[in-house]
Amino acid sequence: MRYLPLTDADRGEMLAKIGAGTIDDLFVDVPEEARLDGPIRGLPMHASEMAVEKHMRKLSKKNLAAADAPFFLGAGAYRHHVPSSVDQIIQRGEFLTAYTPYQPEIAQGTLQMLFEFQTQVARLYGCAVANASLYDGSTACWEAVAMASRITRRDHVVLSGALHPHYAEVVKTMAKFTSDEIAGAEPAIQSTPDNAGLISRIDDQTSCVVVQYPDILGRITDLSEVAEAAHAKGALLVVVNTEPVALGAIKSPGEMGADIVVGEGQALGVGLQFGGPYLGLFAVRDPKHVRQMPGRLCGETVDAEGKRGFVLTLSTREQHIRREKATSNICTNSGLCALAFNVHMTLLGEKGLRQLAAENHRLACQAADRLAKVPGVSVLNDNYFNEFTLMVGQDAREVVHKLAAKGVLGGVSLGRLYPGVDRLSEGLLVAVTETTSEEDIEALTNALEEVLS
Amino acid sequence: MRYLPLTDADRGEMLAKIGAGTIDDLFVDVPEEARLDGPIRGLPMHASEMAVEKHMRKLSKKNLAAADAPFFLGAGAYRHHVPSSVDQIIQRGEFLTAYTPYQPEIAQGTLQMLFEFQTQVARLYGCAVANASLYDGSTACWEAVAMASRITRRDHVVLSGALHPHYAEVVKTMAKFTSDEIAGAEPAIQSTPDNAGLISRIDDQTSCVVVQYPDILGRITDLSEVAEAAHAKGALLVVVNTEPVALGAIKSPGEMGADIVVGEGQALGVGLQFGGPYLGLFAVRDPKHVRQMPGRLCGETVDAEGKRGFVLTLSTREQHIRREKATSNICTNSGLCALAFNVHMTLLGEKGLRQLAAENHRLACQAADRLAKVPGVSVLNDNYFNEFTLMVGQDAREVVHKLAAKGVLGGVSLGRLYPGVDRLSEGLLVAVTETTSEEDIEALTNALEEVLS
Amino acid sequence: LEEPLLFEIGRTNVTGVDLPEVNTDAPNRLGGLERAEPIGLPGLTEPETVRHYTRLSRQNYGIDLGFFPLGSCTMKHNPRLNEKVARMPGFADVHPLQPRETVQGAFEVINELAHWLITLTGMHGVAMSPKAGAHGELCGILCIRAALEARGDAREVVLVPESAHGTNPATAAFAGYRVENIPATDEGRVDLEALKARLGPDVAAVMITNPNTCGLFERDMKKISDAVHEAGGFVYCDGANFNAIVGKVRPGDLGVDAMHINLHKTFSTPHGGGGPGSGPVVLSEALSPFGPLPYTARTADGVVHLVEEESADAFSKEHFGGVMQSFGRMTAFHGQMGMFTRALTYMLSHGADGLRQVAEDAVLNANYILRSMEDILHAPYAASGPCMHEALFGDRDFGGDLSTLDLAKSMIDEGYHPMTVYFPLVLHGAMLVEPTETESKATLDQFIAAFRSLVERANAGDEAMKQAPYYAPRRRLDETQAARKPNLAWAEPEDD
Amino acid sequence: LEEPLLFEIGRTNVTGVDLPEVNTDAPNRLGGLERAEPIGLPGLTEPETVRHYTRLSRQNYGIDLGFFPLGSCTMKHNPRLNEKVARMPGFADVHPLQPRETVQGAFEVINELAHWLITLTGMHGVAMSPKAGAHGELCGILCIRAALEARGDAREVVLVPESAHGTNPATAAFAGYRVENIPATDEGRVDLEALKARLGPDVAAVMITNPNTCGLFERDMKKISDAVHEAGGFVYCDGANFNAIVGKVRPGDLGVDAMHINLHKTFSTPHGGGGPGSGPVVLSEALSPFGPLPYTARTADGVVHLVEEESADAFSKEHFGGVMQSFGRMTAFHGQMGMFTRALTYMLSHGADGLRQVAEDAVLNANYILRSMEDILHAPYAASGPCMHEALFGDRDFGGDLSTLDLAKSMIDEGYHPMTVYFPLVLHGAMLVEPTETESKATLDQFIAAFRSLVERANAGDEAMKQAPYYAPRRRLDETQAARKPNLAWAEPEDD
Repeated sequence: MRYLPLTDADRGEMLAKIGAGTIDDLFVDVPEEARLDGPIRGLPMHASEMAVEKHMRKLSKKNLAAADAPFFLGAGAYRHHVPSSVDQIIQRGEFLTAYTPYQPEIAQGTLQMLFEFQTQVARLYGCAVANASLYDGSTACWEAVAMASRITRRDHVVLSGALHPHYAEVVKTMAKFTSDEIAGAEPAIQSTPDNAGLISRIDDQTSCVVVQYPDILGRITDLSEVAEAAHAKGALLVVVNTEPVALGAIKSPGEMGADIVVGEGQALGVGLQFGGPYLGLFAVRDPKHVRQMPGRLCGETVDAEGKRGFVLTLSTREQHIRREKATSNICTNSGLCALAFNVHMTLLGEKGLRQLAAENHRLACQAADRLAKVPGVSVLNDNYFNEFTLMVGQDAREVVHKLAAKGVLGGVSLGRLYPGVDRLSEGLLVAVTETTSEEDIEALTNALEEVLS
Repeated sequence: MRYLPLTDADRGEMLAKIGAGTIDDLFVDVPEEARLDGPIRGLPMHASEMAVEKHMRKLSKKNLAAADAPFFLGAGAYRHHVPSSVDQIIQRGEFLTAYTPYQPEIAQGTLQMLFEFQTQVARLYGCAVANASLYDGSTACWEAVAMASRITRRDHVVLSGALHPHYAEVVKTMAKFTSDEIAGAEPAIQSTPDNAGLISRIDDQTSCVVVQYPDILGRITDLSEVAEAAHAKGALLVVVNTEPVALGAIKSPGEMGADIVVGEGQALGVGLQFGGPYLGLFAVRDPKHVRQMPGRLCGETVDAEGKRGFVLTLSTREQHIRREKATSNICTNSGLCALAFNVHMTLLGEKGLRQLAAENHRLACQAADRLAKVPGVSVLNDNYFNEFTLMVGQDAREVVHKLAAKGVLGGVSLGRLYPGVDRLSEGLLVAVTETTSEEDIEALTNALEEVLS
Repeated sequence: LEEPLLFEIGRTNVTGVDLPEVNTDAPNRLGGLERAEPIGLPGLTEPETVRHYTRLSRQNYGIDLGFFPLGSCTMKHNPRLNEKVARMPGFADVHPLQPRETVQGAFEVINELAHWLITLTGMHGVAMSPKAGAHGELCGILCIRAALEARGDAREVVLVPESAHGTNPATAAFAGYRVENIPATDEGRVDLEALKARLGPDVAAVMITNPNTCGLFERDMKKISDAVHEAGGFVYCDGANFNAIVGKVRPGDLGVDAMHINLHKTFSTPHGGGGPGSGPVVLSEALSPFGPLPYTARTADGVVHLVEEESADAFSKEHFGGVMQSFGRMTAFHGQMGMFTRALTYMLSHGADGLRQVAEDAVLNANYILRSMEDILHAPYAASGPCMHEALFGDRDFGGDLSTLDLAKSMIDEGYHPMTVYFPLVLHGAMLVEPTETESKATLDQFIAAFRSLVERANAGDEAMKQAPYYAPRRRLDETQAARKPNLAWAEPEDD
Repeated sequence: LEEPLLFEIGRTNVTGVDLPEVNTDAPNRLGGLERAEPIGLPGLTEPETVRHYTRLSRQNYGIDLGFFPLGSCTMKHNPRLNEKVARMPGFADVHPLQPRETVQGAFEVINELAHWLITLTGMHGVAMSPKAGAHGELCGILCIRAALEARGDAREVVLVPESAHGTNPATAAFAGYRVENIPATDEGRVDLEALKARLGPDVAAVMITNPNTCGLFERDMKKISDAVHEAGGFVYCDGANFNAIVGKVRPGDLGVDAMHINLHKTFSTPHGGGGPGSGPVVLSEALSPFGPLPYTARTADGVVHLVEEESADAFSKEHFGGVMQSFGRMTAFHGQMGMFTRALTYMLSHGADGLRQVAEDAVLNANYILRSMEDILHAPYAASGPCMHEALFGDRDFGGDLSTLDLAKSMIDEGYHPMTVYFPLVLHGAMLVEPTETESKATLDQFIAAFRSLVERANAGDEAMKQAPYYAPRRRLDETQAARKPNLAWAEPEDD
């Protein structure tokens, strides 16, 4: 077996040294009735690399890869071109096979990278401090809610109706088991988000208001007034972003007064991967909130010779020290995805990020204008970045399947995201990135015309 | 431009330091009439990584990859399963982007690898010493002929008719420009090689006899008698091997008395790559011939502190020292391919190599037996390793195209290798490796039946 | 070689990508929210980027470079085939919300992996979406809470052994439970009688790690389970150490109700310097109905379904007689697909026979270390029998004022990652050594020799060890300063 | 960390692949030639293999780690996109003898790259199959010889400047020519008048490197070509330094008849620790008919043909009026496809504008180094004007008994690969520094500072430099011992 270096001769010598007759003598503590007498039935035996690769390739070919079709899906996971050097770097054994950097003397590579990553995220979000990543955007959103409760010592949470429904579900699920009360709703079909309605739900019990920006329908709005209203009531504003590229074009949440900014970092470096692993981003505007943050934090220090170095720090917040009193039960971060984000962002730089955002927006505008001309179709949004909502005049779920039958991955239906909410059923979310070609836009337009006619 | 780190500001500062007004001041030595005034016409301007990748992917999709069809081609290039760790290792920047190890203090990785590689090749070939690789098997074959002429101070070369015709062509081409005289022929259609005929061509003028093993028709024969005959006349025996995996099953050329063994190493680690880059292997049985060898050699030594280390050595044979008196004009070796071979061979080890060879032979026997049952088809060979010659009773070139039209890459026609040699036109070389499945054999059998009926 | 920070070498007007220049005059639909202020994100061209990260990487230690005897962390070889498979476009370049008919292969991977996990553990169901071990623990505890609530049984306490991973109590607390400790015997195992005495109608669950963090198998596991079940509670098993028993024992046969599986430990998906992980949770029949959304299931027609909010109720009625009552969603989308493909590739490579060999070799390697060190290091549980996949030592026997930490940092100079230290908390100056099955005997022999020589140096009072490491990219780092005045993001240095 | 040899850690009964056990009783068709004796090839499992080579790699220095100021070797960044493209199954997993209809994409790559090379050089044709630069030189010289023979003109001499790469005279000799030196002027260029005086009916060709190995452009190149042509000879240009002029000057406009192009230099395919290279040769109209087989050509119907022995005569008659008279085949199959895909990817990335910028930045970087060092190092040709892509210095001015070699080895301790030393031979203690266009100004500034400080230390007679390097995986290696008693393969140590 190609991953197991012991030979039978080795095993014999080692058993002799141990003083055991057979390997089963080492399993004496397992009650005899629980011991299996041979390989578990119902599973295949070991296989060569070639055979396994063949099997997995067969499974992979049963999926339609995004590159092989005109592709317009977003809704919290965006397809961008990832420079080839990103994957090359994250596959270096020293990064790929490293452990959590608890031994900083031999983990400066990971640690310095995390320090750079934290700085990039903080700046992108307009915040003071970001952590070293969480699992994904949706769990980061829940951690933000929990953190707001700790800070405000309140337990009522106001969720914007235009928060990604999976994120809202995660918050609601978790809240069932804690004492938090959650108020949320589905989005209204209107061209701009309902900030006034949201503000009206904030009261003295509110720990935080959670708003997505751009929101689930792709809409953009100035959040300053929400921030002011929340602060006036002693509540925090949590802003969720699922498309970091947007922040190369539009104001950061921090600039508009957000207290905690969380989001999904997948768009940069990580790729689609059918939903995971992704990259939870988490930042706070005010450094005084750092000690209430969940997850790992990397900080600068010096070594015994006075050289600059980096360590995981403030771990007294964490479970391995504080156990049941920790700020979160989280242990793992999304280290390798953070590296991918960090490398991609470094390749972009501010210049490239702004160019990338501009190109996304340009193509999205072009697509929206073109699609709006399809009979029966209208664009809901006044404003958007690279994703907008089309109203297609019939059940968009069906439309999506019919487009797929024509080889076009045409978007995400609101019906899939909000099953049973009739007023949303005709909505289709369409995302456009730099990977979208003009031919793709043409293909979607034509397919949509045929499907709707 | 993503690979060019100078900004316009940098360029300005640097020109100032240099004391030049414009960049063109640095090109003053180019006669004005030869200077181009802008980008060369007829070529596109720079393009993004995404755009280039798209273009190249389009071109790649115009080729039928071997994995996507039942595949039976050999004739000097063999398709084997390369473990995924091989490619991972050769892509490490420290190997991929290293220079020729002329500074051994910072190139021990490459040098130790070459020392291991040389040892592996020498042992595989049954020789004393191997070099650090040449371009490919065919050029290595010519270098062996040239070396034999230097050693024997004779200039008549006897080529076996069953030497790969490309190899024979290379030798003949080069010999046109040197003083060597070449006697060669095409192979006879018979079940075993004609050793007696070959021996009869050796005389007192012969510098060397060149034999392929297994030969171009896949035949295997004991070369001891050829070696004895050559040595009796003071000539050297050069043995060419194009399938190193075979040497996990059959006697090495060195064991049978070969003086110089050369070959193509592509089968291990390197892959098909449409013919290049490949890996020339070169070894000598007698260590006294080392100073007549072409190409780089890596040797063991010690450093100033007495630690074991490796260096390129005996470079007084080489062009950068000896210039017009060098043993060869060769400069480059095939370093990264040698690493791939070295890693693949290490993963195999003797145990795995023998298993691999046995599996190839088992499947080849199975395929030969199955194909022999196709009406109109016979197997030429008495003996073979993983490749044999089918006689198909009609022009095999046409058969190959008809098989391709059915989606089967069925082998290499002798007509392609020996255009205009009518007696060979009905031969089809069929190679079978561990990557060939029983379904593939079935697919070829069925397609061949249809094509021939 | 020192490598500066990106912020010291990058420039905001440099980029390593080729994109059209921004046309600031172009009309836009950004609602007047253009980002006008500089963001402060420096860029590097591709050559500079590759060099920056290649140099940084060389300040790291990884499994590819050497041995990580990290107890309870299971740092084993990460096969490269797994990386290759995960990058196949059909897995890497697929959107989680693509129409079902275009992602059947992805559903099959999830379902096939689920089948392996259920079969290897002898359990009834599995929740695939948890993102990491701790997330899996949370999932398991929430299943327990949902099951209890479904029967109207509000319980308040979760019992956890002192030797548990920190995530165990943190998880229980996060799910709203009060945490109480379970006492241990002198042999390093759960005290069955004491546990029985504490059980009662307020105990929702017992969280046990088996093999435990002392590297021992809980001999009384079945009895513990029976007792907990009798008292109306559930048994959560921390599966971090499943490596030791995979293919040899099925947790389901021991009465476990829920156990998370760290795919990055037992099933070798890479640690990646701290993640991403993946923590599927296998569930007993009693808990299976309460698992989170989404889940996959193959119906009689061979089609694999992904059951989400949209279809959960209808699907439960049609295929499960309405028994499925998910407690809800724990994460967006469907879990760590990239880790599933790697883990499945690993399982298929080893097969049922190979995985059994994995456990045997892991245990053999650990006992080899235990028996090669017990004469010179305090090994409190060594007398009671073999260990499982890891060997535990304490600092009782070294001389002088040298600490476990000094020994650990000295290992760095010998070319090793330090072992796990000061965990589990139950043993003073604990050193927990887990060799895993992918280390050769030659590596272990070298390690043992180095380890013994360090212990001897410590016993001889070698003060130099207090300053170790000497031959690492950094000497010991000042963690106190880092925490006292946290500097968590780069700032331009102020002018003098 | 020292890494043992494979032969010291591997075992012949260990393997890192999973294949069926050998059934020695199975019937075979090996003709009684079974390999019975042990071969002596040790194996390692995958974890051991990955670790062995990862550790070995870390004893290497590469472009990814730092600056290689290697004159005439053009060590520039190797873009990762190129590696990705070369691995696309349509390129990597294609057999060279597949039926033409299944490899049109491969023919198109060769043809498209040929078009780029011809256009960039202003030449008439190109031979794609040479495997490396020296092989390309041989190809060019053989074309010249074939062309001369075709007109019945047997000439015997090839003129080569003293400063030429060693491959130039070796190639000419290998092709059966007598080599004579061309004198140089004090300015480091070919002495036009002396050359003219030597030309005559016995001179087959002149081999010139332009830009030359002193880093200078041969100002008289056109005049040289005209004179050679007038004397009935041909001009071979060594294209190793094409990096300096790509997109700025076309060798075809200077009268060159043949020039090889090192794809691993100008067009950035990786050096790989010594290869593989690829050396296509562009040819003038006079030489194009004589190029080697096979070649590719696109016919009017848009189809790209690969012309081999099989079809060469017919194809020449149909499409070239019978003019093509190849001198034959230089290698099996069709050349270095894997390098073609990389080079084409690089060219498409840069485009015509980017390649021009490549030359400008390469020359700018080199002059920046020249002007930053000329005050403290002997730079014999600096006064005569700018250099091209590389700057040449001599050892005349340093004090004491320290040598160029000591300076070079000391650079290792500063974190750099040494520059090219003792080449070209025309300058005593030569140091040839080529920064290439992919190094940043910051890197150059650091390098210049380090270089200056070493020169100052040398001038101050710092004897410590004689023992450098100190901070490398090895100190200076004993090359004499290696050559005197060559040990070129591992042997089991003899028992004492």
